[in-house]
Amino acid sequence: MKNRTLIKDIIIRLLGFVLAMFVLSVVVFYFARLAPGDPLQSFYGDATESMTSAELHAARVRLGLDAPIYIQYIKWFGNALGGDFGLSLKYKMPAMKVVSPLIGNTLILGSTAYVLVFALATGLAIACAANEDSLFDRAVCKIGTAAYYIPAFWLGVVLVLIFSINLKVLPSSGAYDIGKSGDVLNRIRHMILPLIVMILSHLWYYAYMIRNKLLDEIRKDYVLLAKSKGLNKREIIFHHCLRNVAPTIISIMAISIPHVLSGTYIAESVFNYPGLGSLSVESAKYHDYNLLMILVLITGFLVIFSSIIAKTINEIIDPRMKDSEVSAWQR
Amino acid sequence: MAEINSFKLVGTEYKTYVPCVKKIPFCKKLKGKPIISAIILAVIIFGCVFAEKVGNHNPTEFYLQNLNTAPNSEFYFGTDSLGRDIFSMIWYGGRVSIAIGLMSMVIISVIGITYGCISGVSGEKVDAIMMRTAEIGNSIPSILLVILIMSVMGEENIFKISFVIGISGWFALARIVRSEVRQIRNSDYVLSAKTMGVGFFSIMIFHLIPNFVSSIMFVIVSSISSSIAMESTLSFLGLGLPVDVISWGSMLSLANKALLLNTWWVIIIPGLFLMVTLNCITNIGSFFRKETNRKHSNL
Amino acid sequence: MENILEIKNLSLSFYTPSGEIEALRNINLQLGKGEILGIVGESGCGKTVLSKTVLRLLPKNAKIKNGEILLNGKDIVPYSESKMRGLRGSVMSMVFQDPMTTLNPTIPIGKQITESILKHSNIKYNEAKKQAIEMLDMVGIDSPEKRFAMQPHFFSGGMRQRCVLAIALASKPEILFADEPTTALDVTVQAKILDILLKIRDETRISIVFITHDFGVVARIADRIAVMYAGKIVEVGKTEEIFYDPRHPYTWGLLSSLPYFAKKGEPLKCIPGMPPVMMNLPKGDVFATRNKYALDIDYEKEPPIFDITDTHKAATWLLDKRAPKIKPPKFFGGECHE
Amino acid sequence: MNDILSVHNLVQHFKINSGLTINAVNGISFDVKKGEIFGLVGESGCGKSTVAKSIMGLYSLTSGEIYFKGNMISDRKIYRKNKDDIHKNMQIIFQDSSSALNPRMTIEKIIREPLKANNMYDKTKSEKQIDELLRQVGLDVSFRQKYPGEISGGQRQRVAIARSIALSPELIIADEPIASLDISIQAQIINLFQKLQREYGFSFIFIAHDLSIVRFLCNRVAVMVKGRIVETAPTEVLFENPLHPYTKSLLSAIPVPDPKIRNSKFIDYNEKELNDNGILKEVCPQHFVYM
Amino acid sequence: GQSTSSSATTSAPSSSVSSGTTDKTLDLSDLSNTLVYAGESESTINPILNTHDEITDIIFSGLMKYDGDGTPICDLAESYTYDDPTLTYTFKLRDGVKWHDGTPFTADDVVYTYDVLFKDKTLSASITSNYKDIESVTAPDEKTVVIKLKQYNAAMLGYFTIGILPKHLTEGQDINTMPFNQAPVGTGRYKFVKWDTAGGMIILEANKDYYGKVPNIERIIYKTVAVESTKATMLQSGEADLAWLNAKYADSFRNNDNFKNIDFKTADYRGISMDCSTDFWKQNADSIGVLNYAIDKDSVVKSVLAGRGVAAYSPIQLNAYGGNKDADIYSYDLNKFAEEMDKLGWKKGSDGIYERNGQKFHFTIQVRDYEEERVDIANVCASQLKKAGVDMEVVLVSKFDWDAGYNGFLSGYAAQFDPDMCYSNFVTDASENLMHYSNSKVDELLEKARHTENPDERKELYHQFEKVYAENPGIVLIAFLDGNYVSIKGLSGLDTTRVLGHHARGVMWNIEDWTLNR
Ligand SMILES: Nc1ncnc2c1ncn2[C@@H]1O[C@H](COP(=O)(O)OP(=O)(O)OP(=O)(O)O)[C@@H](O)[C@H]1O
Ligand SMILES: Nc1ncnc2c1ncn2[C@@H]1O[C@H](COP(=O)(O)OP(=O)(O)OP(=O)(O)O)[C@@H](O)[C@H]1O
Ligand SMILES: [Mg+2]
Ligand SMILES: [Mg+2]
Repeated sequence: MKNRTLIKDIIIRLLGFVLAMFVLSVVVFYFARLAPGDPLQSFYGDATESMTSAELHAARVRLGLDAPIYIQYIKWFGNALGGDFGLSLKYKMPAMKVVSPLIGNTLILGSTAYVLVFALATGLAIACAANEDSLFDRAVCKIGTAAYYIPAFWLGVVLVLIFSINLKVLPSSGAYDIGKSGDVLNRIRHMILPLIVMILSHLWYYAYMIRNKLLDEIRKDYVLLAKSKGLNKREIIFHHCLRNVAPTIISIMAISIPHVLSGTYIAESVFNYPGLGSLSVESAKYHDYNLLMILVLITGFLVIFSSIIAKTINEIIDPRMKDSEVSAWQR
Repeated sequence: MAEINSFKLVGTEYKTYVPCVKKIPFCKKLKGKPIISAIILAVIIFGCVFAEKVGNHNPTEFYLQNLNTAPNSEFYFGTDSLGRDIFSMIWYGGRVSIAIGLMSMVIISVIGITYGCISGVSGEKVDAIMMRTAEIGNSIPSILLVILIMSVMGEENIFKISFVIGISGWFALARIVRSEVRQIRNSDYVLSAKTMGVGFFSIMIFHLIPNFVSSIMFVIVSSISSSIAMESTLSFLGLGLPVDVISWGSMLSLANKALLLNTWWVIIIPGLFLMVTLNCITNIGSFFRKETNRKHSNL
Repeated sequence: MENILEIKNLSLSFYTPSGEIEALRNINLQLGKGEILGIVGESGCGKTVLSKTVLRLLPKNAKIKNGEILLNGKDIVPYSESKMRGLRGSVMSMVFQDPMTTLNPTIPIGKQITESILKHSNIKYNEAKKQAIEMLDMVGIDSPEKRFAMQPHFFSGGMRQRCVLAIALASKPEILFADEPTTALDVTVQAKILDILLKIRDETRISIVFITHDFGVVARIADRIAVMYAGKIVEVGKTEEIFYDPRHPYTWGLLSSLPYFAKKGEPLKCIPGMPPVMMNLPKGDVFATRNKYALDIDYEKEPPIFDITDTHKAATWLLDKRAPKIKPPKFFGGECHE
Repeated sequence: MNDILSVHNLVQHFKINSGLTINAVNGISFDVKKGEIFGLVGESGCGKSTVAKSIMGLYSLTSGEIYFKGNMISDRKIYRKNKDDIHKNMQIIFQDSSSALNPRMTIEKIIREPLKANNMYDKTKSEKQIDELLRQVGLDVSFRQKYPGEISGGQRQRVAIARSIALSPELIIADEPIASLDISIQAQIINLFQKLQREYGFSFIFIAHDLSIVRFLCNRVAVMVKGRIVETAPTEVLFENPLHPYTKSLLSAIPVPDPKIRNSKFIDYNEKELNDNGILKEVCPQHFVYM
Repeated sequence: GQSTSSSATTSAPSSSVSSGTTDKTLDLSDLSNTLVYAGESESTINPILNTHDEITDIIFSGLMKYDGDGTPICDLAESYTYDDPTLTYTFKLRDGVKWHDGTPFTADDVVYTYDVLFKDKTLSASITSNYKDIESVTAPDEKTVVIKLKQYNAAMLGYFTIGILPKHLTEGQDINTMPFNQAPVGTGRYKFVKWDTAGGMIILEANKDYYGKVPNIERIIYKTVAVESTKATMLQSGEADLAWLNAKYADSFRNNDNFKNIDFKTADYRGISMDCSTDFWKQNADSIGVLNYAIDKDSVVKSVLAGRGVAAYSPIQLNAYGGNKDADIYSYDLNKFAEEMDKLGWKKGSDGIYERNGQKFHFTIQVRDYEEERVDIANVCASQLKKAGVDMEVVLVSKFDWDAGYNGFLSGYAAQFDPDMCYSNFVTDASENLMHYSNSKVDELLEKARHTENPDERKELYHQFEKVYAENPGIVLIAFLDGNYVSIKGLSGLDTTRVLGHHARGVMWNIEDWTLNR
């Protein structure tokens, strides 16, 4: 019985997931095409500037850009089901092929930043919450906010100036040195500056959120009960409070993926780090539809999927989440 | 007081008791309030509003005889590589940036709160659909979303940029509002308002919003900051305002170029202004947050 | 009877931005071993603060201004936080006012109990679990093995309050502070919990400070009663003394407002007005403005504590020799002396 | 027809998810006469508040009928048709005074709201009326500008009462209005209720778990267990001659403020004894017991 | 003749990559003779899609190539003859030329490539229009190619420099989307080894079997960089050895001992091109030229270009055939401007902007945002014009939008080789005449110059063109940019005699002579 509902739940969620991805694809597909501007520019580059309208029309027909959008979508959808996501207009090769070598780079950078941001944020939040209003807490709050508002791109350039140009200790660009694609240490060296930028520009946002959540939590009555049992601060925070904010942290983590990815994009363009970021910005700017679709679907997938996972984990941690209360507003 | 009278039965309210309320000194009242932030912010806003009076040069003028001059008595903050006066630009740019921040904030608040309230009071299904929709919107990285919307909107101006930033930034707020509304929608005062026949929008305005506004205050105030920051990022990516509109964002992207040219004033000054302003706004925002949570820690 | 806990001249204030709140004023109290002391008083009179002070669970803005808290003869006021931690749970524990919020919602009940056991003894987890299940059984939760792994969410209010009780008792403390443990519950559950407390007291000789504002409840459970008003103990005595021979006008007021003593069709008697906010207190007796029997001096000077018997004390000028003789209200058909 | 409200076979189930439905109210029926104080007692969670809220139209009913002044307001259409009448003439007072008043509205705004919502607001007249209402519940005019957080629980409860009588409703449902208050304040509120009922002839449904007050205040009492009414009778009859074992248990649980009676036995009632398909039988005139 | 590997400089330990593109054996441990070039981002490497790209130029070779002066000389062709009466070029191809994959190069490849240029409908006209004068391309034998023209075209020889594609690898495929574009095989000095997208680089290696001089530098790593300033930081942090920078960035390297500044002249000019088909210019075409008086071009050069460039007066000013001083008829003179405007009937309105026939002198130009210098030039010009009373509105776009009705755009063109390169810009309805400029005199002169054989006559015609155009321009020419390359100290051999093209392309024209000494 219990198992059946569990399976049912999972199936419903998966269906919801598929539906969400579908809607996302429709929305982006339409949206991208609504934008004025000529996708052929990506394809022909500057040459479009001198193409006659007949030429342009012929090119459009060839690339299937002349059909009504819904026909284009149906076609795209059919092909996508078969794993063919179409041609990147700018790179003139299958969009999948453009993306696949870069996915690794972005995922490595993004996920490292993601993990570090949340690990550090949680640590910092705990340290601050445990010593609320102490000198440490206040100092961290001030420094944190200040750091958070340093524009990422600006910080990136300053770091390059210091570490790459003046001290010459860290590389300023790229994902790895020439011929060192397999060298982990080398990759790490290249990631240090982008990571610093990403961490600094996200850390405090989340640390502060978690800190406040923790502060709310340590004001709850059960903390007193725990204290009256004779537990010490550390035990209370780690065994009680943290557990209760975990669902919040997990939800925050789930919805923060696009935020962190945005950060990755900026870091990538500052550090000329080959990845999906610059590709995305480019594809949106230059109407490289199929490439854009794939990129949005990738992030959409990550976000929607992780929010489903987060929800499931949270229900295990905190069964209250599952009960939906009936609203008196239904009438 | 004579002892003799002391033991007379006099009963209640014999003497109206006036509590001796101690006057709290003015400086103590201000304690904990972000005064410094407020003052700095006021100065900056004042400067921006009266940019024409404050600035001593035309911010759009290229003083081609004064390229890259360090701060001096004529150009207080120096000039950039095209001879523009940083001091004047700061005030004009601040005006644009702050306007963008405020307008985006208004858009974010209006959409986020309304959407969140509706989703919050709706039943299971509508709520789920509304939240999924927001989630889908949110799953596109904001920069991408802004680029997309912007390319649909065409030519940029301050209003459009604010609109775009606002339109792509309300998801988080809607989520928070929704969960706040869910917490209070079945509270007795809302229910009794309903039973007395108060309409939905009245309930939203008089009952729902005032009761969660303090908990979203921080989000709202910091949305000003993040909108300003977003505009500067867009400028950096070359997607910002038209070139002749100066904003702190566009000045920062100048700074980016100036790094290689060793003109520190072009680099430091706009960044400093931006950071100080954002920090002040945030300080004030977190003050509101703290206000709502006066309880003491149990630890 | 030896006193396990003795509070002497205890005063405590909260320092808030708007001023000093004198939450406790010159409290003197003894608690004997195996005794149940009821503390009654209106909301906000400082009952919770008193028990939290003993356990030192107050927020940072609370300061003990003077006084001693003698636990087994030793003053614990100067104790450090870590020393206090050693006492909490093992020597003293507390049941908090609101059962709905005092349990950690995400941790299974069993774990919350064993945590307390494991903290204060070095037994194995399995042993602790066994004890915890016994505890749950003792406070009257059926099928405790099954309930052991459930989260508080699945429990009703009454059950939760029992779980809190189980947690408080699990580490076998010598003193239990029960802060309105039944106020939020309905009468049947309340009756059950009172029975459990009495049973435990009889079995373990634990001392209990039972806080409530319900005279019916103290009548049932307490050996002695202390009546609090505005941070002060205004009357203390054996249960019988308080019920059959109350001396303080405040006690009279409380008793007379009970519907039990009311006649149908007549309005209930009540104490007029509201309890004061304990900031900027007036001089004299704080209760004076609500006191039908207030004397002139009440508005000028705080009454001292008068001993009526060895065990019965009250702080009212009415007990002074110079005071006019007053006919106190009657509660138990003429049984009221004097 | 002197029933202001009658409830027939009210059933209210809450579907939590596919696996779990909470049967909060399982088919109860009762009538409230004009000018009567009808008591509803029962342990926590037996569905008292749900009944109150269902009557107020805050839930959509699972089944059953509710008649207010002869109109079947459980039907949506009829409810809508009589919406204004219902909003005006049926009011609810909640248990927790701190949550029943919007903490961000001043007292006067709170009391003004029902007037405004029902288009009965008239600047000069209504402002006077607000003063009058405050006076009636024993608060003075200085309270108008205060916020609920600045006044005590008893005062808040009075404000809630003032709000609910602002429209001079015919029926007030008081859902445990005194459970969260001190004894001394309890007495003040009870007196207020009595006075209002006497002076204005409101009908009350008074929900409580404290039987001593019910006995003092109510004309008729119904005892609820697990979403069912198990016994209903005029107050004195019920207290003198409780028939249902649960009622007996309840009565025995009333704490008596007399140390001498402290050892009286509390009768534990096992809810499992309640059979699912009994009916209310009239054992004596007006005295119904569930069997 | 055949050249064997004779790299004189470093005795580089021969890396095991010899032929083919098997990147598994790629050994990049020794980088001492590897040049790292910071370039722009690339999507395809194909001489037909990317005419005159640095990489395509060195991987592929054409029948002809340009020498340092920009005159076409033989490359894949060993020799050629031109038969005037029959308008026929006959190319004798080199012997023993091999594609990088080892397959021999034949005349078939040439015929195939030119066939693609004529026949492939997917190619844009800007590429194919240069070859419109060709009637047929045939290969009588393996080593001979015969190209017959419809009419004489002086620039034709230059157009034969287009790189030749290998027929055996590309035939029958869609030229735009074939995988070959990302793994090209050519006959040029360097061969393609690997496109490392994840590392953001393209790896090329010297072609040891090259028929000409085998380059000294063994390997070139072309890094794809999107942001201009990044190229500068890469140089500074030692991640790149050579890069083209804008004038200001390049200036920051000038006094640094570790770097060399190599400043080329380029034929690349920036100007404000007016779209003459828009209503505003239709009505006010007479008022384009006067704008030149209101723009202080020298100070633009000084400020925006840090002095690295020259003020422009003619589109072919730096071409061997151009540079007629008589065409320099405008000078910066606001009084003169006011006078001329007055003559044209413009009157200043109350807001200080000129008006004529109820119309304000207000027009919009679109500027692509990815090139900092363009944006700056547009802004400075706009502000100067504003002071003079002309309202030029600058709109930043990420790509040009021809349908949005802008009155003009900030353009950049270069005619670095044959002056005929400007034909398509200025002749009425020519393929790259985006400003819809039409001037019968200009049409006539350019048409005539194109078909004139005698260089002196041609020069005269172009000088006339310059003058005629200056009097009635469609572009307000601003400046010619310098090509500012910066390299590490150890790189030598770059030859600045060549005038570079648009975006300073063509720096690698003599790459085989470069040496790297770290
Ligand atoms: N943290 C605090 N800061 C400031 N004042 C406080 C604090 N905690 C309690 N007080 C004040 O101390 C007084 C006593 O509070 P306490 O909670 O002990 O009352 P109580 O007798 O337990 O009332 P109740 O029956 O409502 O629980 C109140 O006036 C309250 O305002
Ligand atoms: N909106 C709701 N959704 C789901 N279950 C509900 C809802 N409201 C009430 N219930 C459930 O219905 C049952 C009856 O609740 P109700 O609040 O009516 O009890 P009550 O008799 O008023 O209790 P109390 O004395 O504690 O107020 C409870 O088990 C409760 O959990
Ligand atoms: Mg308390
Ligand atoms: Mg209830």
